[in-house]
Amino acid sequence: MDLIVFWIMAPVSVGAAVLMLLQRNAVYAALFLVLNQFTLAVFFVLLDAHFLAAVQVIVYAGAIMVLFLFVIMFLGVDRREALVEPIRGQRGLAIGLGLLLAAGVVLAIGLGIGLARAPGPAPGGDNIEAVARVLFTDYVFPFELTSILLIIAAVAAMVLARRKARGLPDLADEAPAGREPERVP
Amino acid sequence: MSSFPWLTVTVFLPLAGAVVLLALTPLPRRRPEAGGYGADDPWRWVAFLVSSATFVVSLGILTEFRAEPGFQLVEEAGWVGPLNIRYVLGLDGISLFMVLLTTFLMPLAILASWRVERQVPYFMASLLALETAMLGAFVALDLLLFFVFFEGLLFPMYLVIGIWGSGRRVYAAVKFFLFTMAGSALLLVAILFLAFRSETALGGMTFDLRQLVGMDLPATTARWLFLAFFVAFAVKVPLFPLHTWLPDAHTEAPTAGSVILAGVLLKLGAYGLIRFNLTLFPDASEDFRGLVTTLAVIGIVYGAVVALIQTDIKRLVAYSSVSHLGFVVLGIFAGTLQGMSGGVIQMVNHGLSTGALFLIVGMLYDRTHTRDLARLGGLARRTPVLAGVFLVVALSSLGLPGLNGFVGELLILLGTFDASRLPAVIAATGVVLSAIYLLWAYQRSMHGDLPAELESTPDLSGREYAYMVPILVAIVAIGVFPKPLLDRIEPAADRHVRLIAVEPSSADVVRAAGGD
Amino acid sequence: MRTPIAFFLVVSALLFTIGTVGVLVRRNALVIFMSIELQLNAVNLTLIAFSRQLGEVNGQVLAFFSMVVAAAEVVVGLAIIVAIFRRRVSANVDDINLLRW
Amino acid sequence: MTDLIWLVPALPLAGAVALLLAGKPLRRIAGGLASLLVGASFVVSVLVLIDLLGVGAEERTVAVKIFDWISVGSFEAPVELRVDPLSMVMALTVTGVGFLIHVYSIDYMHGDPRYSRYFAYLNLFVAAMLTLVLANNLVLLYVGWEGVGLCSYLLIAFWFERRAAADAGKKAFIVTRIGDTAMLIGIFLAFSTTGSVRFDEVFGAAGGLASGTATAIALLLFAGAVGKSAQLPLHVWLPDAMEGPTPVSALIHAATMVTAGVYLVVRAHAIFEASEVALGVVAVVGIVTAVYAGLSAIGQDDLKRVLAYSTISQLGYMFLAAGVGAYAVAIFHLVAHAFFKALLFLSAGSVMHATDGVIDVTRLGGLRRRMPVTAASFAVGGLALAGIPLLVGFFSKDQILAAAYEAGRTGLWITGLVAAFITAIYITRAYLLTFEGEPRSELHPHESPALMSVPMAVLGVGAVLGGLLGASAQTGRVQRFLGPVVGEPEAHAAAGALSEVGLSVIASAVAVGGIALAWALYGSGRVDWQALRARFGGARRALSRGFYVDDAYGALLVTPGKAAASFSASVLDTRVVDGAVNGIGRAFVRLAGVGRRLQTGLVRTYALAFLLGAAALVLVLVVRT
Repeated sequence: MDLIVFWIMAPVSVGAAVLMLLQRNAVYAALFLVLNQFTLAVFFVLLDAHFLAAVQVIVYAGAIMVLFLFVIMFLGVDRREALVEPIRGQRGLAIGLGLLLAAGVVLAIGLGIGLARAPGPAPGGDNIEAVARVLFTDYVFPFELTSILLIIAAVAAMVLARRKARGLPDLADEAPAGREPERVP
Repeated sequence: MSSFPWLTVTVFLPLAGAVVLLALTPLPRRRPEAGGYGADDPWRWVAFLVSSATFVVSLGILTEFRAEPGFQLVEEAGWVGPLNIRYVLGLDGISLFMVLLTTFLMPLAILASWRVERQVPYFMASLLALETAMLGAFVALDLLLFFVFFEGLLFPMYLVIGIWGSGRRVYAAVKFFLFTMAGSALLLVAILFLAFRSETALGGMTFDLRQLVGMDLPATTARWLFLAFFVAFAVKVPLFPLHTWLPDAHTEAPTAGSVILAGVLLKLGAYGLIRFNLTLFPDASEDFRGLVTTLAVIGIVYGAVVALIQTDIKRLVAYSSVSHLGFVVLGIFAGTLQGMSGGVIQMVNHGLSTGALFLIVGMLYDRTHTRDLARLGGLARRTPVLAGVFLVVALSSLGLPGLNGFVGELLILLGTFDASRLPAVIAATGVVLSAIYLLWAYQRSMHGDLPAELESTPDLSGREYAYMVPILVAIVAIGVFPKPLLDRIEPAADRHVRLIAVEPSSADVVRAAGGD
Repeated sequence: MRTPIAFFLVVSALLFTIGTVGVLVRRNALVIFMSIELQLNAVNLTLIAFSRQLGEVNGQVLAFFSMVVAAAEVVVGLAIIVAIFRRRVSANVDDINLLRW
Repeated sequence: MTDLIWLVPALPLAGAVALLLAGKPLRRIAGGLASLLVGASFVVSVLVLIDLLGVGAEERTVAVKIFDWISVGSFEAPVELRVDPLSMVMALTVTGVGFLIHVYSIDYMHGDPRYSRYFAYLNLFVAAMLTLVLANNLVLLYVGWEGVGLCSYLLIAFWFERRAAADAGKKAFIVTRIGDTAMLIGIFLAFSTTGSVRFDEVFGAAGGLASGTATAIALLLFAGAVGKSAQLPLHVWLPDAMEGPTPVSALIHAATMVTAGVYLVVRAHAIFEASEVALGVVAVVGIVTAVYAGLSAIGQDDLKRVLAYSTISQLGYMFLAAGVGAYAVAIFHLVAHAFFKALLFLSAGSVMHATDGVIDVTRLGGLRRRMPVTAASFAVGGLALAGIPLLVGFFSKDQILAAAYEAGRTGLWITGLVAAFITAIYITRAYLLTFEGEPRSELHPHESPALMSVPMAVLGVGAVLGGLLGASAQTGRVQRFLGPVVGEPEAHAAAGALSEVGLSVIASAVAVGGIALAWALYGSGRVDWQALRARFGGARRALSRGFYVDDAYGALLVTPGKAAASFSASVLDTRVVDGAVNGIGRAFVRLAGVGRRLQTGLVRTYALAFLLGAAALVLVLVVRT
């Protein structure tokens, strides 16, 4: 059962990732990424990480990807990327080196732990409880720190993205009139 | 010994001030419409008060100091444990006056930059950060800690020259930066080499100067290390032929930058020669004495000769620094107590008189908007006080007895003469030349006909009095009664001289013979 | 039969590589960003797989933190993209090459 | 009272400080205050002198230490004053003449915009000069030495709006500093070989010095004296120094500062005597200068420049005396010269005051009728200078010539007589052209006010009666007083065939002859001196330019020096030294030019490099396991 789910999900996952890469339109790319993330959530379940599976769906596939889509819309939906690669050798080298990297990692996994080795026994008890216990005892301080990180990030985003700041020259305003953002109808 | 961490407080107070200044940056300006910063904006006052407070604290060091040869007020703490890099501060009679000179000049330099209008908070913060770095370098006893401070001062100085300078400021700043960086790269390598060496030689890696002193080095190794340290410090001093960054940096830097550069930064080179080259490699110092002395003498004469025909008064003063610092190095490497004491006190004197000369050049420039001597003249009639101040400072710089410059020059030449006569005799021509170029500069700016456009030049303002009077007082006080300084310098100088002076000087021989 | 951990790791490696290639070949800043997310997710998968292999939850906690950081990063990164877009009217990273010699 | 000797330099110093700092509020009383302080200094000196006379001749040397100044290791240079007959004679001369000149200046400088500043400098000068003569070690002496040089600079360039004055001041300072630096090296050598700079120890050790070392020290010190006392070849600054106010010329460039060199040689005579050649050099330089400057004086048309060259010439006389070992006589001539030369200068100043600055003798004439006091003063001073019997100059000059003769240096004696002859000519010429004959231009001179006349009268009395103090080289009061310091005057060593009286007669005859000749040329009216001027124009120009020594310096030293300096600055420094550095820099720039092509600015290129690294790392990892 386990293995069947995996073998269904793995091609879907990799395929979604590849398709994401091939989309010229950012919206489609985002949607394929969402699909990919759902498959990852399934993998998490298979690995008995129920809590993270939920987080993956809610935070990643939900919140973050919505943010992406929002920005895509904001910047204009139907901007298309040109297919011509301006940097000579970039595409070939990238794919070649990428394959090399993948091969290397797979080889390392094979050499390191063996491809067919069965996993250890599943931990008993409630995964959510276990995670919570560790998170709020051993890692409570980093956990609190993340809240600060998020606040800073939120503030930073506001500062960076706001249109006009008091006392500071507005970046957009300084641009010459002819370079106002042109919105494609 | 008192438990109060005098040195740490002195060193880091300015840095704290700089942080406060930066934090205060968003304070409203009083005259935002003018585009610049108004005269009564708070940042200048904050900077001035912080640097003055630092001076007051450093006076505390003076009261705690005893006239003994060793390091005092030592503070130690761990820093980078695995490498045994430690936070060790301490000072002796040599560094004491360097610290005092720094803390003394900084408030005056800040007062002198009241007219800086661009980016005032950042300017002041740079100056204060610079002060911390300089002070730290003077009191650090851990080699790596010293290096951190030594390098740390490059950046604020680079900013000060590059942002608030004049004319070709970026060129000058980059030149300054590259020269000193090139030297300190060698310094870092040499420090690391020493530390790794200590792991086997002393049974544990250390960067502590006091422990490294006792390390035995093969003669050849010591010579190479000496050269590495020497190049780093010779650039800073600067010794001929590594001096060419100095006229550019001095000329383009803003007044405060020139004052600090001439007054303190150059001393760091000479200080490093004493503190590290002589202390760590006494035998190699002995071997290279001839070379160093030759370079110093060339620097003295060469700097003076080139100064003779400068028409830019700031460049003239800059070249005079090359000449005067040659005296300092000459004294340090004379191998006599008089030479060493003279070298140290001359560092203080040069800081005061050349610092003051740059302040005066700044005042002249503020009034006339030119540094070209050909366009100045006759100002003594309109500005008698400025002329008088200029004259006193120029006389101090050319070594008139009764003013501070004489004490140092006399001791240096005397000490050098006692050890080796020819260098002293050649160096003495520098005394004549300095009279020529300084009086020439004075005459060209103050005497003769007054150009029509300078007819309404104002004399000193209250603020200008405030920063010139302390320097003048110090100039006269050291000239008339140098004993308090000499008494404190002498034990430390003696300790260093003993490292390199194998045979007693001829005067001492005579004296000993007479005593029998 | 339980799926061997190595399978997950291999999938993770593939996803990571795809993400890497995406970063390299795409020019739309947003898509590059998505590729980076893909890489992050791949790493999360690895973390959780190892966590499962070792039978403890520390790896999951680490993955959790990585998600938080990723969230923060996305927020700031997107803000930067928006700011750049305002200024240069482009989301093409090849247009942003001020930082060269 | 001796302990209060520090008051002597301190009082004028206090005056200088007060006037410098508070010149404006003190403006009205500046002159009075300054004169008063110098007068007080004089009184203290007199009291110390009385103390000194009260003790035995051998106990008349007292050292008063005031504070430690510079002391490092074995080197000690305290601020220590020396009270002995020599220093007291000098101190009395300085304060006495100084006081009179201060008083004279009150009226002379009246109305000058920098009135307070003038008196501040003058007071500072007196303080420095007193430090010089009272110092008990070479370094403190050097302090005074440089101090007077500074004041000389300040006062010569006092009217700095005039370029000539500013240049002259600078020249004076720099030329004397050349000598000073040599002297400084002499001090170092003395310290290096004797282990001290205190007079007692240095001079005490002089006898034990190797002859070469003693010569070196002596000649180096003498180089300082040559600079300060304007002897050949460093005399060029003194004639130019006449750009300063005339009382300054009287005080600094006639009575006191320029005599410091003589004082130094006398003070350090032990070292000079330890050397075989030093004294000879002193005597020869002195006599050559005396003749040279006397000839130059004949060619001067500017009254003050006549007096300047005259001063140089008389200083040469003093060095001659010192060079033949007649130290007391040298000092006596110094004192005598201070009186009559100050008198001459003050008279010249009086003329300037009356003629609104016209001082060219070819444009003056006939002033005696308008200014009888001034004319009489000048006449007395001139006669004293020429060495007419019973005036002070007669005794001192006569003793110098006698000393040279008795030392067996007949050549020096004869040359000295020539110099005396020339002296009589030029001073008579100056007097006749200025005060006698018909006025040669439309001037309306008037006699000077009392504050100027009285000091002149006092100095005149001194010039007349001064001889009483030192009528004979053996028995004169001054000479005997100085005896313990400079060695007792030697008993009459009749080395030559002529008796002392005979020598005096010859010297007097020479002086009278000179005066007669000058009168014949310039006063009798029988010779048209203006025609002579035109006829011997070349010779006159050579004389008036001091045989072109100054011009030679300009052509041989200053111009090439400037060229060398500008070569150093513009070629050597920027091209060679900085050029080497820039060359290295350029090489790196070229290298970097290749490397920086990698920095495309494209993020994706960088990321590719990133990936390259990552892949390489993974491969390494795999291969190793």
